Amino acid sequence: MNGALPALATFVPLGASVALGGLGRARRWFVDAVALAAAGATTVLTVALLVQTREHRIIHWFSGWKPHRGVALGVAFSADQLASGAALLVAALSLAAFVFSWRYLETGKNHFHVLMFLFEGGMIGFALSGDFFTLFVFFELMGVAAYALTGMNIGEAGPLEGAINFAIINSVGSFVLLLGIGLLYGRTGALNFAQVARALAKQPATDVVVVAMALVFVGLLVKAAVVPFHFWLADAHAVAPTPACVLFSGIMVMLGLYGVARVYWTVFRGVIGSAQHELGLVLIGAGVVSIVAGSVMCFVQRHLKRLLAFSTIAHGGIVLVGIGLMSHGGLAGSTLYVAGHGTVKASLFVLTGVLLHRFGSLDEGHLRGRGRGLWLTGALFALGGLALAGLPPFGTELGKGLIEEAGSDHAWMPWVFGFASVMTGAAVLRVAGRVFLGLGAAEPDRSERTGRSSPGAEERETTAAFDRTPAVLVVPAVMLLAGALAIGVWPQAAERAQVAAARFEDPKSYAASVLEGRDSLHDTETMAPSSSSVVYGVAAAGAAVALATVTLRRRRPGARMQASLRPALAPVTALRSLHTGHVGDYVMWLTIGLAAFGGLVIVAVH
Amino acid sequence: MTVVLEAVSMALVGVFAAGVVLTRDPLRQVIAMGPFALALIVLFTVLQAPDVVLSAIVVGVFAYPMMVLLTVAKIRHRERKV
Amino acid sequence: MNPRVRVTLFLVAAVGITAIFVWGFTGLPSFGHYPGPYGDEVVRRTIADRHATNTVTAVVMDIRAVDTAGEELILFAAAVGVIMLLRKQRGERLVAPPTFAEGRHPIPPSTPVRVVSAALIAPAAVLGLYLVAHGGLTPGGGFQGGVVLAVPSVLCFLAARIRSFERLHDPAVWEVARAIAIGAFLGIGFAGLIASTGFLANMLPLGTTGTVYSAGTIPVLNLIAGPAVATAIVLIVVELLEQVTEVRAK
Amino acid sequence: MIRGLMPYVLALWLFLIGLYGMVTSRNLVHIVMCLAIVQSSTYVLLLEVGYRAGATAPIFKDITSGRSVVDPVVQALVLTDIVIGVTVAALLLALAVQVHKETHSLDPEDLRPMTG
Repeated sequence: MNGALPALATFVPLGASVALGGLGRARRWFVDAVALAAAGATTVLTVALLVQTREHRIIHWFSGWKPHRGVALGVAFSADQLASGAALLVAALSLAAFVFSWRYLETGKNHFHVLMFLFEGGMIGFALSGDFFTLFVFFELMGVAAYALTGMNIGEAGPLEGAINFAIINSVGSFVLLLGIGLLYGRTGALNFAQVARALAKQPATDVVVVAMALVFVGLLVKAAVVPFHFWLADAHAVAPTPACVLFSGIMVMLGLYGVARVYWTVFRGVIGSAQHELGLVLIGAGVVSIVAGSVMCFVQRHLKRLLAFSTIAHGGIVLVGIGLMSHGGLAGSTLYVAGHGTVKASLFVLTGVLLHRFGSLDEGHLRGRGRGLWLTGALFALGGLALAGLPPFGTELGKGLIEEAGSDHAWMPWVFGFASVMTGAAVLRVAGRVFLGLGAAEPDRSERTGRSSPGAEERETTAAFDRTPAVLVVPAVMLLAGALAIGVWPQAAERAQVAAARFEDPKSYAASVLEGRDSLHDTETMAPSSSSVVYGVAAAGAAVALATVTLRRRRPGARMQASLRPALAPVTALRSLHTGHVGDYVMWLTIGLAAFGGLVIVAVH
Repeated sequence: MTVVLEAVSMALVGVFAAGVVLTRDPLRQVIAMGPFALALIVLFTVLQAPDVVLSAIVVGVFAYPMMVLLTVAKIRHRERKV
Repeated sequence: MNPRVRVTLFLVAAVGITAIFVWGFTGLPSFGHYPGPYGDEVVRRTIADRHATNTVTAVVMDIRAVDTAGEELILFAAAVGVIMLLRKQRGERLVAPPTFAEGRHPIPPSTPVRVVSAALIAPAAVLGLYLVAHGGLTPGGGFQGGVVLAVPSVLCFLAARIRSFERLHDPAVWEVARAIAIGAFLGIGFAGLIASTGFLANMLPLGTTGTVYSAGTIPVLNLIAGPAVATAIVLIVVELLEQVTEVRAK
Repeated sequence: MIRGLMPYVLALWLFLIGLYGMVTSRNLVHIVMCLAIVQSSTYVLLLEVGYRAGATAPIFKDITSGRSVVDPVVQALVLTDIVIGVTVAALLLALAVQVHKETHSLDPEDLRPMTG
């Protein structure tokens, strides 16, 4: 069994990238046609992968180096339902990004397309990789392409600075990951996930394995922008070209979390043993911190992309909590949440791009009332805000409901999730009200200004006519929201996700199918998402609307009101002041996070 | 003998790395990279990795200094003009 | 944040990281006692099944060839990224300094520099080709040789007039060459998928151990990796050189 | 015990001293070179875990020799790792050139994309 699909799904976009790189003088319509064809083909391949992995995993041994008597020397890609699902999400969002950039970006040369395909192929390879070092290589490939994409608008300081912070922090993260891989190799002599797991099972769990696990996790959590490794994300997402943002927020960040789940369940599960619950609590703790910090930071932003970026940090926290529950229900919920959130967030970025295309600004105050005529964009934007808040029947609500059901021991969970939903949803709805309905005060306090984002400072990413919005720009947003809806209303989604997650969480079956080619199916108990989650979802969406309405009152709160609020807002001010934009600070926070996370993991395991 | 060589090359790598980091001016830092790269090359030789040695040579002697020097040259050129 | 606070916090974290690492290192096999067995298995199998002598190259170009494909693509991404980042912006034009208009350097190299550079071009190229061609047998290979193959371009910059240098280094031509080289690497990958057992599978006759064309696709991939690396490095260096020699203004 | 441990501590030292340089740096080009120091910790660690005292390089003249060699796999990994380091440096330096053009500074104090 040496399925070709995993290799094809990865190397078709990469091949397209190389081909376009050789066609530097080609006409733009030709480049777009090739790009759409290749992106479409990749989507078809990943769909096929998802369909074929229903029954069994698909393993691809590169260079034909299949394992010999249970010893794997070669490099394997292993596709199961979750890996294929991640690859499909990458491919679908890439396709949407290419459709959007068809009329949106008109920057002459085809560098953008070349880098986007490298980015896409890098992410798919990352999702399918079954080998530590190959994971690292694809981690770097998607990184390098993403750094370059972030800095694409070279006419301004912001994108360049954002790209620099992004590149430096992610590089340090990748070296932490590689140090962890080095320690594991030193202990086991293997790089294949299944092989490492087998080698670890033969010897008692030693300290080095725990340390290596902590390092591997931290490297991946940097990519996942979990607090306190998150600083680069808001800088990079705020300035990157919109089609790249679609992929950054929609899936790249979540792939870091997917990586954590992947290596834990295939490699470290057997070593951790009964300490699994405690280790899960560490992940849940990191997730909750991300949820709180991300939600608060999201709400106080007025730069649209930066606002959406912080909301991604909060929602990533929800996904991490689901993974930290260490159950198939939690992981299934996280999976559905990634799909639901990814499509919703991508469509919100697309709509933000429409605003930038039309008005050349991303500042909430500056855009106030200017979107009045754009009823379709406005309606979609508001719908995206409600979907972000978890309004049933969007996929976000289904995923969150499953996580809550799986974590029913934790009574706080609906409240914390609700906090993220309400704050991020309200922030988006507030923007919608201000931009498309002209609600709210004319010009909020200057103190709310975000750094240098003075109104109208954004460089237009396009040279097209601005007086109207081409339909092609809005179509991807509609399709993406429809996708989020489809995930939520598909009756089998919860059950299928749980079956897939249960198989994902079975290290023995994984090792057997990778090393011996034996794949076994077994039954899984599945549960329905908690029935109260529908109520929670509606309540959260309602609360988000209410909160947005309150913040959009025409009158500013009186002086006495402001004075009484000040002590309550002190932590928020302190939190904001930590986001300094200084890369030295970011590196320092990374080391603090590394020490703290490493220490907590060690304590948890012992 | 090998043990001494191992210890000395490792100590040199450590010391010269600190030298690179503590040299704050990029142009001087490129110079400080020289001994560091050399110590690293010796260490790789001691660790029996000739392929890595060749890579470290072409990178440490040509690719890396070339890129940094060109960057510094561009930036100095601009600073002189302003 | 105040630099002193930043450094203090960093040092606190560094103490913690040190403790964690040292604690972990105690679980590693003592230095100099690599236990195997996988490395030894790799050595045995690459010699027996692939007729390779440089087992490192056999790992890079056969067992873990997909990592090398990824590596070439990363280099490709960086070269495209550098060209994109250093591109001329809209409304920007070239302001040639007077010497440049005459095809000279702003700071012309002295005659000895030019002579030595010119004299070294051929040896550098030969050394690069040697490293690429013999990578499967002796230390060296596509990457090392590829970087050396980029050296003649820089020497040419020093030795020749800027005009001649630029005529030899039209990025459009080099971009096509780079696409062909990397495309060939991936092409062999796809060929392996179609004709044999997997992406990048070694499907050529293995030949006699120790000769230049032994070990199947290993030397072929090595020969392709050389130009793939060289073109990418040349494009990066030419882009940076242009930054130094050109003056742009809005 | 200590002798078996110290070489690994070198990797830790390279990692931390490079990070220290990045935390205290006032120049982006300096940061890029500190990043190279941080990365060198990965080369050193990988080669060390594959090292076997008294063994030779994993390169053979012919198939017959059965001598003890060091692990070729880590060396292959380091080769890839080195290339990755160069590419990231190239990209960062290009970004540095352009950001200096826009802001006339390479000091992280001045290069703040957004705050708050």
